[in-house]
Amino acid sequence: MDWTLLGQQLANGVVNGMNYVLISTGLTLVFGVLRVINFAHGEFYMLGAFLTYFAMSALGIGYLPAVLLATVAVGALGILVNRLFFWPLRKEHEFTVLLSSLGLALLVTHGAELGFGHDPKYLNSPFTDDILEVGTIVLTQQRVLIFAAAVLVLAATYAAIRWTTFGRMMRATAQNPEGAALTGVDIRFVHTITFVLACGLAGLAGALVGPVAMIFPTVGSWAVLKGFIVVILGGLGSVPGALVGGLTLGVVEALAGGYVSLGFMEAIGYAIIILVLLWRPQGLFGSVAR
Amino acid sequence: MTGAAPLPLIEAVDLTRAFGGLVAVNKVSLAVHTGEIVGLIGPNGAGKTTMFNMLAGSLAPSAGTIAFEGRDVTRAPAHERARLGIARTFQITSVFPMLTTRDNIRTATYRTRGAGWLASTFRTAAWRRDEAAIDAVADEVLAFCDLAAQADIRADALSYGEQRRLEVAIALAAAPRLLLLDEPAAGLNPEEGQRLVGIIRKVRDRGVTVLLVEHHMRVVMGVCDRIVVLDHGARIAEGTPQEVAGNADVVRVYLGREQAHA
Amino acid sequence: MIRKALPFAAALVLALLPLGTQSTYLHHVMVLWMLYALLALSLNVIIGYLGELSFGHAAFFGLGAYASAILTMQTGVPVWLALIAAGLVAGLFGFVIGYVSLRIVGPQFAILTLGFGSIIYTVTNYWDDLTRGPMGINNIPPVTVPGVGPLGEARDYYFVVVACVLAFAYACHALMRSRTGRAFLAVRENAPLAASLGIDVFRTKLLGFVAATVVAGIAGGLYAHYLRVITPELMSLQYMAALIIMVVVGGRGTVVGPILGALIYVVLLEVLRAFGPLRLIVFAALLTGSVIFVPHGLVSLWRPWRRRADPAIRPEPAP
Amino acid sequence: QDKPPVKIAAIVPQSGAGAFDGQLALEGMQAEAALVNAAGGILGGRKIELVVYDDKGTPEEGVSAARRAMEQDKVDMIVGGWFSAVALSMKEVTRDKIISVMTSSQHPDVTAKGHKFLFRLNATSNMMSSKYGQEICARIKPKSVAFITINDDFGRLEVDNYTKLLGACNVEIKGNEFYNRNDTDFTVALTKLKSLNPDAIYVSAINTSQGATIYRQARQAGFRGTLIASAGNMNPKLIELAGPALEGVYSISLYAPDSDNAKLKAWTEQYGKTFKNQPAFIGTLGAQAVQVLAAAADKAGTANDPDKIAAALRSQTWPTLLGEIKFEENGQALQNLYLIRVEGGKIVSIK
Amino acid sequence: MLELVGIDVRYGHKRALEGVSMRVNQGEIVTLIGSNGAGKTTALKTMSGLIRPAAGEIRFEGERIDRLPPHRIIERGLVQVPEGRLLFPDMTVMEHLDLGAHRARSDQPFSARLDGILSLFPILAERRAQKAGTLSGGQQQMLAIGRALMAAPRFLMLDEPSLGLAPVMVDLLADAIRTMHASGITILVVEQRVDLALSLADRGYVLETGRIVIEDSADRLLSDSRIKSAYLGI
Ligand SMILES: Nc1ncnc2c1ncn2[C@@H]1O[C@H](COP(=O)(O)OP(=O)(O)OP(=O)(O)O)[C@@H](O)[C@H]1O
Ligand SMILES: Nc1ncnc2c1ncn2[C@@H]1O[C@H](COP(=O)(O)OP(=O)(O)OP(=O)(O)O)[C@@H](O)[C@H]1O
Ligand SMILES: CC(C)C[C@H](N)C(=O)O
Ligand SMILES: [Mg+2]
Ligand SMILES: [Mg+2]
Repeated sequence: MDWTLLGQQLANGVVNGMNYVLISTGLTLVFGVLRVINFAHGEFYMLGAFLTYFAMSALGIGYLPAVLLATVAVGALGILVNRLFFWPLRKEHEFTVLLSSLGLALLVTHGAELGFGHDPKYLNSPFTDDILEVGTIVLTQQRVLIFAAAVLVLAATYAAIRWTTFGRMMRATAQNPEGAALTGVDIRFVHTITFVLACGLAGLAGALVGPVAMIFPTVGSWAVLKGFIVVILGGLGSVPGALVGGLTLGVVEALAGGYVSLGFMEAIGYAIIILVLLWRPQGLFGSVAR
Repeated sequence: MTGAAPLPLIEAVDLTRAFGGLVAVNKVSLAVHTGEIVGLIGPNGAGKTTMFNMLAGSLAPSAGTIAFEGRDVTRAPAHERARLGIARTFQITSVFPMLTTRDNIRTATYRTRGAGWLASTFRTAAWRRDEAAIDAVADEVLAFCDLAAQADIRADALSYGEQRRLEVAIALAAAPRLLLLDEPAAGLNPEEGQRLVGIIRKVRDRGVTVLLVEHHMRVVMGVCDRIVVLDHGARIAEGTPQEVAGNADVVRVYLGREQAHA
Repeated sequence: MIRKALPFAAALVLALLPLGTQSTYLHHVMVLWMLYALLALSLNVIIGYLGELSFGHAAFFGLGAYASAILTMQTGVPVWLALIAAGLVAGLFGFVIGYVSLRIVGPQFAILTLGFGSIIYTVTNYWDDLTRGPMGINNIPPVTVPGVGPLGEARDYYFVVVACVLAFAYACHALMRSRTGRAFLAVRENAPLAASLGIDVFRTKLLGFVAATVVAGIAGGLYAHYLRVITPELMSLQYMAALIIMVVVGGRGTVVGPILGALIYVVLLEVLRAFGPLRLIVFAALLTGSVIFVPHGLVSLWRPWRRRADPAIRPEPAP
Repeated sequence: QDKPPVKIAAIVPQSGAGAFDGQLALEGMQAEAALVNAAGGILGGRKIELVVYDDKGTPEEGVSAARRAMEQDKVDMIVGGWFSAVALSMKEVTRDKIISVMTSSQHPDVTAKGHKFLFRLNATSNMMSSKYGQEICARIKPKSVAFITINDDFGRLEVDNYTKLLGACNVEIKGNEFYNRNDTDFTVALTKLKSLNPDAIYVSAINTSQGATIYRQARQAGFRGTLIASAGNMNPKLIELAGPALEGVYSISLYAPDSDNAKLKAWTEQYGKTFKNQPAFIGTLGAQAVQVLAAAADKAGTANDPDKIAAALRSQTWPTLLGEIKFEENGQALQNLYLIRVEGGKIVSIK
Repeated sequence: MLELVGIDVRYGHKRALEGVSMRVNQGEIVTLIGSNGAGKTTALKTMSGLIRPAAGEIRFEGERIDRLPPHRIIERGLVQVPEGRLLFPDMTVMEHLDLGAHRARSDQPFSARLDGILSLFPILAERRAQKAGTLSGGQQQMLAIGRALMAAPRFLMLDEPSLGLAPVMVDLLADAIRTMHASGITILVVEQRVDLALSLADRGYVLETGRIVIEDSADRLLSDSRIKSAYLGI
């Protein structure tokens, strides 16, 4: 057994898992409130990456301020998106809402293809190419940054949902919107803020993960799928679930890719998820009663 | 009919169910004989619904056994018990929301009637006969439960009381042998409650056995042959309505001022 | 009277559609429409009747296509037999996958099917010796009708496919008027209540799921022998999304809806070519527009016209 | 000027993973068509009109597009087949019906099992690898090599070929990892390859964005050995995206940007006027397709008699922006192959 | 205090309320009687802002509220115990009570209100951490009432509050309603136990298929023969 390699692959998996965590946190929030998988989530990830890119190239600002700007901008976009695509459908069947999000996803992707061009872009973060060697393990600074940011964001989100009235309002809205309204919850406000948070988180994920590979208008579809899997694996609507689910998926994939076959990496990831769900249908952190 | 100890239609022995540390039903034995109307009453949280869920098969008991006509059904899933002839209503209203009232009732005939897909594809005579029979059942039950005017309205558009009646209608359409009713009179006014009493009696006259959970004392006292009282998961009294209404424990933990009306 | 005659008239028009044009390309589009319609109808059994979301349906389509192509090309079985086998292979997978996953409902079920679908996709992609991997299989033999010869022309093929669609559409229609169909809806609407009425929820779902996968497999076979080239991309998520669009935009849980949805999908993309690079944007905009303004599917536009009692009453939205 | 245009179908990937490469290809065709049209068109003044179709990089869509082109839009000739998988299927629908020029696809079967109206511009994988294999052994001289290849017919063939060719000159083959067309992160695979300690990693990529990511991530994973780029993948965008990771990397191509071919210069100038991308190999192939088709149609005196045009195409050597080109009987083109290298952020050809 | 003028409500093209006018004065207990499907719940939901009337006006303390969203109405002290409980199945008893209080405007501190409710329904104190979805039917009803009371209502609307409660609990509830009334809360109660409702109320309205058909004092309604036969089953 090559321990160095194992250590490196585990590190790759954990860091990659954190990407997933960052992506899926927002997705799980929206699911928590709307009971719907937002297929357009990945597009906000994509927009986060592109806005960072354009902020840097057009405004000439540095990477970190650009990340901040993009996160805020994409978050603000959440208000509009909720108003146009989700709020009007809040009483419709979940499949209808799902389709609306699918339509939104197509709209944004193809709009981006037209607006940003097909050519892949490289989001130039000062941390991407700098290698950090910890013992025998090699990581880029960017990946360490992603890890740190994810931990912070996650802790903040978790605290906000677990211990604030707003978190309670969110959960109430999710479980019984009419009951929530009669308890004085401003449902519309809850929806809006949830979207702002979710879009902002997706945007942040895009801005941070973007530099790891190339960015192009269809990167989002990849992101939403992984996010979707993590959300279900961890338990719908659960933030700690997103953490554990994301890390699990990351590590499983790294080990599967590293020791079995890269081509089967995803398939093995899926196989593990299937096993977990058959054992615990509600996901690792999901609650049984629905 | 005069056998020394006729086999009960359903018999639960030492039925127990715990949720974590809470024992919701504690060693309760209960037998209901064919043709009886038995009431199950008790304060809120006494374990009545839990008992029902175990009898109908939607909740597994922690201990104890259930026999239907002498056959052990303790582990049988809900749908199998339904096929034996156990129908139930739910305490928290439960209908098919997107189907019309009539379709709700038509669906409920599943156990006894209806031809399969192939028959309907080729519109066989059997299929036509069956569909006609189902329509007849639906009409009858609609009239019986006073829902004819709502027949073509989607169930989720019914008012609360109408939905409660629809639930009873669904259970009736299933042509059960044992009917478990969980608070059927909730949401009905006294006059409607009296009509329900009439319906339950008529159902019994057709040979259906009824086990009834209800907090409306006029309904319970008016229709039951025998009443079993639960408190904190245990049986505290049993007897005729008069006996139970006169039981001091029952008055204290359950009836309160109602005793006067009973 | 008109209500009774209308479906027959529509079926007749559908059956004779290709006679209306000489354009072989339009015939081709019509065949694609019908193939998608068959597929969408089968997915509708799961989405519309059972009320579950399956992200794996395209995989069964692909399984059918591969099974039929490989059988005809490597063992030389006649195409019609291979088509039946395609249905059986897909149905067998459907049975196994349904058996392990149908005890789970909702989004978790959707993810399970996505997982199984992806695994099938990956294996197809890598099992080079059997499937020729990502390069796909081409030169698949066409359907041959004894006495007529191979159906090379799209127009001739159309009649085969439209017959399948009409037969399956009628079967769905009949299903909904049978005890089995009522059990499907009962399970969709309220599983505990359905169980309390004697319906075996799991078996009912499994039945519907397997039936849907069998039809998807046959559709896959028909597709393979028509287009004569297949690749693992058949099983990709894009296809899946397209299918869901067809079913939901057309109107889930109806017979006409998925057929209409397939028409909209196929024809709209053709018509929108006029928009050049804006094509997909316009498409997406129309899609979202239809979802938001006609949330119950295009078939729901038809209902008021028929002046049926409006069953879909929603509580007035809170402000 | 009311002569009907000559319609050439351009079937390129416009969406999906190959969208950018499809765009480069299409731009190449458009620039050349503009040149031809500006010079008065062909066949006594008929303009070339490109009818564009999206094949999404998939065979099914390619087949549908070809059908539409032939049956509905009645184009005169077809240019397509950027990816081998698409070319292999598309040639079956166009078989014996219409002049089809396959461009960058490299799979030998495209022409080995082609048809009388089918031509292919790019060299086959076998032709490429036998030349590149020699160069690798002679110039790069790695002691050992590991591959990271795309899992498709193109990638699979590459591994087979180089395993044989490099093995023959005693390069040790340390391993191979296949990746999928939609993958975006390669760290796990590269970590594994790096741990095998090869002298060089051979990167077989067919689209720009995956290519760029692999080169960068190879360095980010701490691999310090030589990188070798597969044939046909090198373009200015890739260099821009991959940055320093690509410096000094070799590849092989029909296109040497530093060539002094006059036709190439004209095209490059035209391209620069219209498009903001840098001209790339894949675009030159598009241009070459338009160029030879225009010339052959002129020579045959017709735009829609495939027999005559095919005969014309086979009849002579054609001067093009990539130099002289000649078609074998099976439609396979024979043309110059250059060894190229990235130096100072530019692609230069090595003599 | 609350006044409805000519309220029309439609579900699709079905009219659920037609020209309903009624008023509840400060300090009163008023009851709304009607058989199933008469439109009682619809009326209460309209007052709470869950449903928008197609015509008519609703005024609360002189101000129009029929265009306000529910949370704005609750802030004014108009609180409803909904029919069918509408709890949050995955949230605990305490979380319900907390959330119920989040828009309360009251001089009474949170803990005082909480104590009041927990002593009214001791089982809720015992089950603080239990999820609402696992409570028994009657316990859920108590929680729904408790949640509404946490909002410190000045005007309380009860939609079938006795639903699913055991007789002893109904007695307690009746006492509680009287106590609340005595402490100055105005109350509108919809109740199928018409006898109980009329014994509590000062006045009553009778709703039939969407229209108010009778309005009178509770005593007179109790002795009205129409009421007796149609609603009391006597
Ligand atoms: N899933 C569960 N988890 C924990 N406790 C439960 C669960 N289900 C029921 N209980 C508890 O078990 C006890 C019995 O509940 P049950 O629903 O049987 O009461 P009930 O007699 O029907 O009361 P009611 O008249 O109020 O409907 C209650 O205290 C309830 O809180
Ligand atoms: N969402 C809806 N869509 C259509 N019709 C509805 C809807 N909700 C209620 N209705 C209809 O409006 C009428 C009034 O209903 P409402 O719920 O107000 O009655 P209610 O007086 O509260 O009856 P109950 O005593 O049974 O609760 C009923 O006929 C009902 O069928
Ligand atoms: C663009 C090229 C690199 C395509 C590749 N040669 C193929 O055959 O698929
Ligand atoms: Mg109960
Ligand atoms: Mg009501």
